[in-house]
Amino acid sequence: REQIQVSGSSTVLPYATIVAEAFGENTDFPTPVVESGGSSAGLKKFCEGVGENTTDIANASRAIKDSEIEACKANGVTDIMEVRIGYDGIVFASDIAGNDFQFTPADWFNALAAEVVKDGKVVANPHTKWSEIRADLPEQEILAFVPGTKHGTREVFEEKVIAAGCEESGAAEVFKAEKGEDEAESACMALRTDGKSIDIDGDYTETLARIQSAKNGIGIFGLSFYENNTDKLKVATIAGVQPSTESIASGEYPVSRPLFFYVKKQHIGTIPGLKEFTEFFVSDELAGAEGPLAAYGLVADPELAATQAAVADEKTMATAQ
Amino acid sequence: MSDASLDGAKPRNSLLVADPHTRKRNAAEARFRAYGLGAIVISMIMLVILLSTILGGGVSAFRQTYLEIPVALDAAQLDKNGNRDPQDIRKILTLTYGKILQQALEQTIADKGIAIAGLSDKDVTGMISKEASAQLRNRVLADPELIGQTVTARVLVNGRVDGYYKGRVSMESAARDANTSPAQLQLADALKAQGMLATQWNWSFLTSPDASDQRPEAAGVGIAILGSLYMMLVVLALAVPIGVAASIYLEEFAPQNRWTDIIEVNISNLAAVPSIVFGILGLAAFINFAGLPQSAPIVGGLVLTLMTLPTIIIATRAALKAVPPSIRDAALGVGASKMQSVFHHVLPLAMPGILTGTIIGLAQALGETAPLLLIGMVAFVRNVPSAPPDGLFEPASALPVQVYNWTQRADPAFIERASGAIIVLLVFLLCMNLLAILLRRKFERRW
Amino acid sequence: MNDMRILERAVEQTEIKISARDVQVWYGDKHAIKDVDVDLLDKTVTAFIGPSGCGKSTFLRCLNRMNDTIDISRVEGKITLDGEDIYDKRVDPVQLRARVGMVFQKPNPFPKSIYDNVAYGPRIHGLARSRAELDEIVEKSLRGAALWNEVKDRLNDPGTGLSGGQQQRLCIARAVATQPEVLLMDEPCSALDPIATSQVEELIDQLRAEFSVVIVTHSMQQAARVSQKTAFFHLGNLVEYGNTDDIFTNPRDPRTESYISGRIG
Amino acid sequence: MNDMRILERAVEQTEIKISARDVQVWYGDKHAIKDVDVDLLDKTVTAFIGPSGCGKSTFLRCLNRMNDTIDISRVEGKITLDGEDIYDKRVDPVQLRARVGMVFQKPNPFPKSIYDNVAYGPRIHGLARSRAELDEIVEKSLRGAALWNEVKDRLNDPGTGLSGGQQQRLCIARAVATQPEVLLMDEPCSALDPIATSQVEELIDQLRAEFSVVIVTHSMQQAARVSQKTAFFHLGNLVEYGNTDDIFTNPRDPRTESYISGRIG
Amino acid sequence: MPASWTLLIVLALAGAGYFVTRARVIAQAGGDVRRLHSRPSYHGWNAALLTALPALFLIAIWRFVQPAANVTPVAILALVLAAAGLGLALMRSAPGFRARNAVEATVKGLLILCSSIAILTTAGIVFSMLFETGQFFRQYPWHDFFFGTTWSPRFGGGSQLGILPLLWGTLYISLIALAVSVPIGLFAAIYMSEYATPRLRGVAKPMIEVLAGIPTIVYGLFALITVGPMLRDWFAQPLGLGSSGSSVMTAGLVMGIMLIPFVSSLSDDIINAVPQSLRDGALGLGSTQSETVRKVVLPAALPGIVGAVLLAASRAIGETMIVVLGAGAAARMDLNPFEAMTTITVKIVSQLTGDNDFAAPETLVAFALGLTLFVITLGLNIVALYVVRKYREQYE
Ligand SMILES: Nc1ncnc2c1ncn2[C@@H]1O[C@H](COP(=O)(O)OP(=O)(O)OP(=O)(O)O)[C@@H](O)[C@H]1O
Ligand SMILES: Nc1ncnc2c1ncn2[C@@H]1O[C@H](COP(=O)(O)OP(=O)(O)OP(=O)(O)O)[C@@H](O)[C@H]1O
Ligand SMILES: [Mg+2]
Ligand SMILES: [Mg+2]
Repeated sequence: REQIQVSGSSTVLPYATIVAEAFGENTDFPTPVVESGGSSAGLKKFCEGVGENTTDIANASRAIKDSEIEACKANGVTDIMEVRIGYDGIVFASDIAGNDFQFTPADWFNALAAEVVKDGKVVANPHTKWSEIRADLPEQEILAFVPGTKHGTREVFEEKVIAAGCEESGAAEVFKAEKGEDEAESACMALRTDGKSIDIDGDYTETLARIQSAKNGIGIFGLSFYENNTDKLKVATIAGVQPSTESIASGEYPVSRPLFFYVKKQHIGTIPGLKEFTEFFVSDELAGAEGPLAAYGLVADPELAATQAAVADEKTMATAQ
Repeated sequence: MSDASLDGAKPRNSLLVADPHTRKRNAAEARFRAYGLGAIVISMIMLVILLSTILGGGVSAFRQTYLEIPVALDAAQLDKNGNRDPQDIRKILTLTYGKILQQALEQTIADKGIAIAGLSDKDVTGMISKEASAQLRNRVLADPELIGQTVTARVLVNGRVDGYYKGRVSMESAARDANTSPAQLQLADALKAQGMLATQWNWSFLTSPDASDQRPEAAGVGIAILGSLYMMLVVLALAVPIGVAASIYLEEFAPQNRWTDIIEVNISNLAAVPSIVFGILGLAAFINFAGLPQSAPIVGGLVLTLMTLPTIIIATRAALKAVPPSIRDAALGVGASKMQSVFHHVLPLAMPGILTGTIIGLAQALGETAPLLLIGMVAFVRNVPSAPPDGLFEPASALPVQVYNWTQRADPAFIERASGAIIVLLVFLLCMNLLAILLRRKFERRW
Repeated sequence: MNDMRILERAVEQTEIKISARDVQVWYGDKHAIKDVDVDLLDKTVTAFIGPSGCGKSTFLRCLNRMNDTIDISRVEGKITLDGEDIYDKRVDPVQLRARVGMVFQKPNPFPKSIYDNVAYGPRIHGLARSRAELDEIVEKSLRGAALWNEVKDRLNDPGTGLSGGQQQRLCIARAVATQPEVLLMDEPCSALDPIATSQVEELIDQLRAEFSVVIVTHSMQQAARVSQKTAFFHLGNLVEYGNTDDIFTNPRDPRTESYISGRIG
Repeated sequence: MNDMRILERAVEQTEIKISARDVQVWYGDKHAIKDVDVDLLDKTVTAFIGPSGCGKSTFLRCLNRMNDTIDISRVEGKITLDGEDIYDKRVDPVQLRARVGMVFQKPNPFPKSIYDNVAYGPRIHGLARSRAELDEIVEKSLRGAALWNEVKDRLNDPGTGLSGGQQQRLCIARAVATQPEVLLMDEPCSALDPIATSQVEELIDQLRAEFSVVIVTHSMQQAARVSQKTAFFHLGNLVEYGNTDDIFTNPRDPRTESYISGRIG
Repeated sequence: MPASWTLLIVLALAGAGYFVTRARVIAQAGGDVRRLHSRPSYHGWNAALLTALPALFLIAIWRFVQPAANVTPVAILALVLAAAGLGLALMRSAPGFRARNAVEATVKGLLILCSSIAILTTAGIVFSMLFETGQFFRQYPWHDFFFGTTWSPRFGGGSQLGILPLLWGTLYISLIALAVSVPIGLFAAIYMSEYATPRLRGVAKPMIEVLAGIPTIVYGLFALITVGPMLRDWFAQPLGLGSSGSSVMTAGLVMGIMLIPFVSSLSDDIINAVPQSLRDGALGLGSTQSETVRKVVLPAALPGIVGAVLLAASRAIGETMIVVLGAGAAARMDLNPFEAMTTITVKIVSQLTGDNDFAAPETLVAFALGLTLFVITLGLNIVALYVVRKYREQYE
């Protein structure tokens, strides 16, 4: 096999293709083949074994799980290099012609949770308008397009927005008191199913299309997607912070997640250009704050230098641990 | 309808006026006919609506905006050692070429005396597609002697500017758009006025490979066409003969027993298996077990073959069943073997049904993405695969995959590309079906 | 059974049921029926005779517009039923065919049960008010077609599982069950044994009391036995038409004579 | 033409071509053929007569195993051709059918051209070495079946576009063209006019010189004219089998007598 | 590529075998082909098959068992095999040799082989999912899966993975899709085969077939952007049936459109194959054309039509994109057709292509869903087979 095979997350896909394209243009190696199919499928293929017909790199919008490392090991994939390429910001946006929103996580919890606390009591979520939650929010039907349960973004949304909002609003305390520790946690993250919160199993383009056919909807997007569609979408602030690569990199904007790729070290040397590609990916010219990836919406990793060093040393996860 | 009263002798009615019963039946007849016509009209209207949305959104993908500017290939930047050593020139990355192009554009703006209020550096840099620097680099690598000269470069412009000339982007939307600005569009207008910028027929959409998210203007369906073509070759070469053979066996030769019932149920059940499950099978059987390469049209073709087989078999069996037994008897009666009676008489009569199955099966196979997800064909591929048979084993994309990928991309310019790719896909399909349709017409007869 | 007795039955009827004038039929380029003029009488059995391929079936199919179903066939001329042009635009061929029934040359039972085959016509025309009435019609028709005894125990078996002659009788029963005014029968007895044949002939004779029957036959004896009028076709032409007695005893045209005496085919 | 002269043809042949012993046929539960024992002679025309539905076609289909194609039919007993059991496992029914040809009761031409219909058998059996030879076979067969004159100008027209009687003759020509040793003809003349009938009868007489012919017919006259041996079936039984002369002049079984004299059907 | 060279040589040998044997046997018969048991070309074919098949099978088996191994010895073995086959064929060729039977037996063998591919595929599908399904049921209780009425996978564990809402959605959407496509398709087929002029039919049929070739994403977007809002604004909201933009109805309708050609084209072929004599029989009794169609032609064409409908139903069950965009992703059990629901297939795809841990039940459930769906459709197909058997009307 001549070309590098990359598989995995569709969130990382755009960045990986930008890099692959540049790699193909600027080196004598063929352009790597970048598949998309989700982090899970990508890692699964990655862990299928070692050899020509297995992939070399798996993109993931989350860290690899221990169970997955085990599965990898069982198939002989023992030396895995973990590379963090940066962060993906998650933003709330609505139709450009609609109202402006300034949210707090608590607003989202109160809008979308299955059960909320009203006057100290746990009740099924009664809210139908944003203004019912907080008077200074616009009087607009609650309609949210949240990523479906297949998306990694959903996990981030549940943890960093809904669960955080649960704490922030004090509902967590009440839940704990009423249901106990374990139940409370899942009660905090359970979303309502009465059609106010709509799961999107497709991707951001679908969310965008849905907002265009239901103008009062608010969607959850990746930062890069929003940045490419600023003429159609209006972004909301969270806790008063406007999302941008800078505010996310600095940690001011709370909702983001790291993006990774995993390299099969056992293929370095047998697959031409694998090491070079990995280094190329994390080089300052590409993954740096001024590089094309950042221009496209990737939040550059402040610790990029450490990553570069680790890649140069071919540090595997085992050696790192 | 048995309520018409009738006493002994029938009244003798005129033929020219329908009696009530006949009128009722004729009304039913007319309704029935109207339903039929209505069904066809509905189908046609739907077809027209769908096609017009596709065409409306997609034909513009076949046109593209280009900018022609003189570019000074600065030797100091491109060949620092000055010895035109190809190795050294290779070391210069596209970034440098990007800068050169930017300088060239700035130079042009200055030369032509174009002054636009609020024109930022970013607007000027962003005007030219990132693809252009790669093209320029390749041009220089192919002919190092160009270094130091001033050449005329025909470069792609940014997707937003292109969209401006296709009506996708307006001054108002540009004002809100982070990736362009009214000033940039004004610059484009100014360049257009100078005759340097034009929207032209775009062959490269059909020939060039996919491009990354940052350069929608450069993305094409070349590799996808090849990949689909290769896969269809495999499907055609395998699914049709195997499907027809299997149907012939089951319908004409197999004894009627439990075993054939199992096979029969099995086949119709396979038709109901979601296509992605065939992807799971393909991954397990062809890649992990048989060791075929990933992302290769051969695997895609095999998976699609398995997926198409039930369709073809069901259609073929239905068609074989519909051939009257007297034809078989006639052949057997003159001493033809069962095999001969089938191949000489029954099969030709069943041909229309077989071809219909093929048309529908191939249409499905050609448009399918889900199973390709798992065998690595939903991928970003930029290297053109070679000719078959070797090319069958090299990575390629496919048309529906390209559509699927492009509809997921953030940049709205890809929507237009996706529609364009759908047009290509439909044209591809029509070409493929044309032969089948003509053949079918030849074989159709009533007896 | 094998006599050639020509019954001295008077042809009292003079009322014209079907009249054809200058009828031409083409199959593509082939001119299958040429200039046929004929008046078929009411309450009369008319026999069409003539060598195979001379156009008997074709002309028969013109009489209830069954030729419409053959793409390449084209009919010209004028055919009237009770004085009304059946090729008139306003005429509903369905109504026409309900009044002019047909038994085809090749038996074509529906792939349904024997009962349903016979009950088909009465059902669509609403001839029976109740199931019992329908049963009655079916039985009567099957009896008339001399099939009842053979199939009475298997009325629910498919009609396609019958022997050739049984299928033929089934088709006769099917046509009779719809009670048409004119019954066109294309070689209805070709696959029948002599007994069955004579039973069908009896049926035809009964039908004559009320209806008009046209029968195509290759058996001169049969024509002589059942028909009052005979038409002799040859190469698409109606050569001679007249009282059966006259045609068989005293043909005017030499071709008729040769055919009857077995010299031309 | 309409005589019932029974030819005084000597039945010299004694060589047995087909011999059936204790043959039973069931269609599902229906016992269609019961205990039939018969020896069909070589170079002889045997006529099967009997009322419609008595099992003539069924028995005929047993003789070249065409019954194999009917799912629900089941054959028992032993039938030999030239002493070899045709229901033996080693027997290739294809080869059997090439030797024992068949003309079906309902004409079933292939939806191909007239020429191809006739040429089909010779082609698959390799009976012609060249196109010219094939043309010759086709012409000879069509002439034999008395169809040549009617179709010689339209050999490339579809066989399904012929008249009923023409189709029947086409099927005869098709069967003859394969030159079988035994020819089974199920009512081959039912749709033919007297002249065509006599021509086909002549053909049968010619074939007898070399082959063995079995013909099902409802016409007693025809049986008398063409056959040397006659078998009378009734309700699935073979009632009587013997020289045609004897059967018609001096039937032994009362049922035969009644049938011939037209009393049972 | 030595493999392709071997292939070419084997095929060339087979071709040579055809001509040589054919010529030889003609010579043996002294030029009179009538003395042969089988036509000369059968002798030729026999030789060709005998030469090519064993060698090709060897190569194919080798390719599967030992994909990367050194091919030279195998290639040589294959060539030897081919040569041996050719020799055998030549040796056996004699006027009396039953070449036709030999060829037909071989062809029949090949036909059986082809039909067994269906069985192999089924076995492959079951095996490729069995292991993961087992894994799933080890981690998730089976009764919760089969009888659970909630579907809500979670990343952190504690998912509820009941199949019932998905099954309900699958059936509901498929039913609506069939309710659209079967009448329209059938009427279109009837019109094309019974009423339309050949010209209209020649145009309409291929045109309608284009509907089957339009990528499903186009239908999906059509559902999402056009049909969904339309149904919401014109039906759901005025009727007080909710205000969901995506609904079972939307997906069903749009999918129904896609499925029209499956029903219409196949049925049209089958209806067209019903012999004209049957129509004549009915018309001759004075039935209208529609009565002829309904009472005679359709029953006679029933098995084929049921096949076509089954095919359409199968596609409906297997469709993803239209459901995702048209019906949404919410797993819900509801009678209201204007509510969002989803299907098993959609969830198979989304769980398989999601971001979950690939060894967690949330991903493995896809396999369990797949296998369950497989069993369910198997049941439906058995019923369909039974129905067809019962009502089949065999003409002639
Ligand atoms: N396919 C079949 N299925 C069931 N019963 C059948 C089938 N074919 C024939 N039969 C029955 O078997 C009996 C004998 O039929 P057969 O066709 O042999 O009669 P036949 O003597 O040829 O009559 P005919 O002179 O009318 O052609 C009949 O009662 C008939 O109904
Ligand atoms: N569908 C058709 N297409 C073309 N030619 C046809 C068609 N039907 C009949 N013919 C031709 O028209 C002529 C008359 O046919 P017709 O069926 O009327 O003959 P017929 O008198 O009924 O003969 P038979 O006694 O053999 O049934 C014949 O030459 C026949 O070949
Ligand atoms: Mg006729
Ligand atoms: Mg019979």
